[in-house]
Amino acid sequence: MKLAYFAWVRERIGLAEEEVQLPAGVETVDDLLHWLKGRGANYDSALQAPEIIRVAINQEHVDHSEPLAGAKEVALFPPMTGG
Amino acid sequence: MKLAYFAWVRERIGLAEEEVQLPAGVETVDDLLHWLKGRGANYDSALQAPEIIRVAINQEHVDHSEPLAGAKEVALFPPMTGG
Amino acid sequence: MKQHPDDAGSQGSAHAPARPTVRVETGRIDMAAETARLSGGGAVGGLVTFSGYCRDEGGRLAALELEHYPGMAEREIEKIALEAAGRWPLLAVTAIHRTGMISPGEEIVFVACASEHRQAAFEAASFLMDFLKTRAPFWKREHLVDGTAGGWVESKDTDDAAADKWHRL
Amino acid sequence: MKQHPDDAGSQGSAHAPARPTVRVETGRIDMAAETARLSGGGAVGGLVTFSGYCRDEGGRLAALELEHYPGMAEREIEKIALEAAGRWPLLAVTAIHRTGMISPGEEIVFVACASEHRQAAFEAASFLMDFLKTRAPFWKREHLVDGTAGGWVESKDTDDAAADKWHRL
Repeated sequence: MKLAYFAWVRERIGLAEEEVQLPAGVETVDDLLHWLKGRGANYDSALQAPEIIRVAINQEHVDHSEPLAGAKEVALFPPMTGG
Repeated sequence: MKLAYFAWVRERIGLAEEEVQLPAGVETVDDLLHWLKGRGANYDSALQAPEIIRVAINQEHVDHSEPLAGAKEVALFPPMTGG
Repeated sequence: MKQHPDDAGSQGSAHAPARPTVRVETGRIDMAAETARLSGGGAVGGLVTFSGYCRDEGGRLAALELEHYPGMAEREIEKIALEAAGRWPLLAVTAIHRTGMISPGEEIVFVACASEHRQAAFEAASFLMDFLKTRAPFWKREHLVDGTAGGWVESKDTDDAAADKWHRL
Repeated sequence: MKQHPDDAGSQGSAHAPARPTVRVETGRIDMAAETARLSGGGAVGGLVTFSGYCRDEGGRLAALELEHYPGMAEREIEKIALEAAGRWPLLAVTAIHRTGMISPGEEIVFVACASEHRQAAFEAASFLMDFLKTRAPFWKREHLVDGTAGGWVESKDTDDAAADKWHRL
């Protein structure tokens, strides 16, 4: 599965995107955020407050309860500030 | 006193403006409208429904109850349709 | 009793009101130039413009002829623009109204409101149009494609209602 | 649960929705050309535009850098524009968002809504901006005049509130 990061999430993690293999038990967006948070100090810094992270699966906004089944690209980013 | 007419009020009366001497007893806008209405068929046609005529004294919108005292220019016109 | 746009009420903001640009003219309005002038400087965050056009009414209309009350028309628009600049924190406000013969597809009126934030600019531009429609002394008459002068356009109750709603805010 | 702009509700109007013009680009937006394209023809009675500008924040700011999520950004704006075209009888709708480095005084975003009557154009343009701010994946970071990269601009609760109000209409 491809993960894409934007704005300060990208900066803190230090990557724009990466391919990951999800371990068993990581089934929802919420599971993914908590699993990522444990992968190192950079991830922990980006995901200090997972509840504020916005997530898109296959370029569609989703809630944190959304299952990851069928996800090819999962994007993590801060609340939007365009316009 | 100068009277100025616009749009279909002007067309029906057949004048863009005129100078008038008010007879005694014509003290308010309402008095003026009813006095004018009796001056001929063209005035009667323009002022068939005096209540819908908009009036400005010295280029300020006024109600029909407004006294004419101090009026140099009184304008009569239909409801506005600009914009 | 004299009626003023002030009847619409004031929210009593403390800022110095923007000095309005108000014109009544016969020629085309250069909307790009008007817009560029308002957005200059680094203080403006949002600019809302409204342009009102002459419709062809399904091909029936050859032109609209706009009559106005010279002097009063400019003063009424200026009053409405000042009222808007008093109610909302505008950095700039422009209102231009054309007169004379106007062909379908051409602009009749242009208003623009610049502010630090978008909400004020949207509301002020909408307010300006609602009051301009009901208080500025302009009248439209139709000229038809068959060569006849059509009738004078009738005022709409919906325009009065649109202006009235600002009294209740 | 998937979230859609449709959540904002539809008033179920029967007209064929206007096909939106949506672009994300780095260069300046030619607002005069965009406006001219929308107002052509004799059906448009009113055109409302909104332009959002880079402020200088009292001289502190050298530039804003706009990052976006390519692909998703265009699709989200298109969805919002289609939603607006479904809720209001729009004859044309355009939404253009810039990315990259933007200097104070330059435009960041431009939306325009053309309709037969003004109220629909005003409401649709305001709706478009409220949803664009909260749903289109763009992020601003500041670059300061002292040469440092400032922080990422924080999202505003007032923007969420502005978008939420359309759910209640």
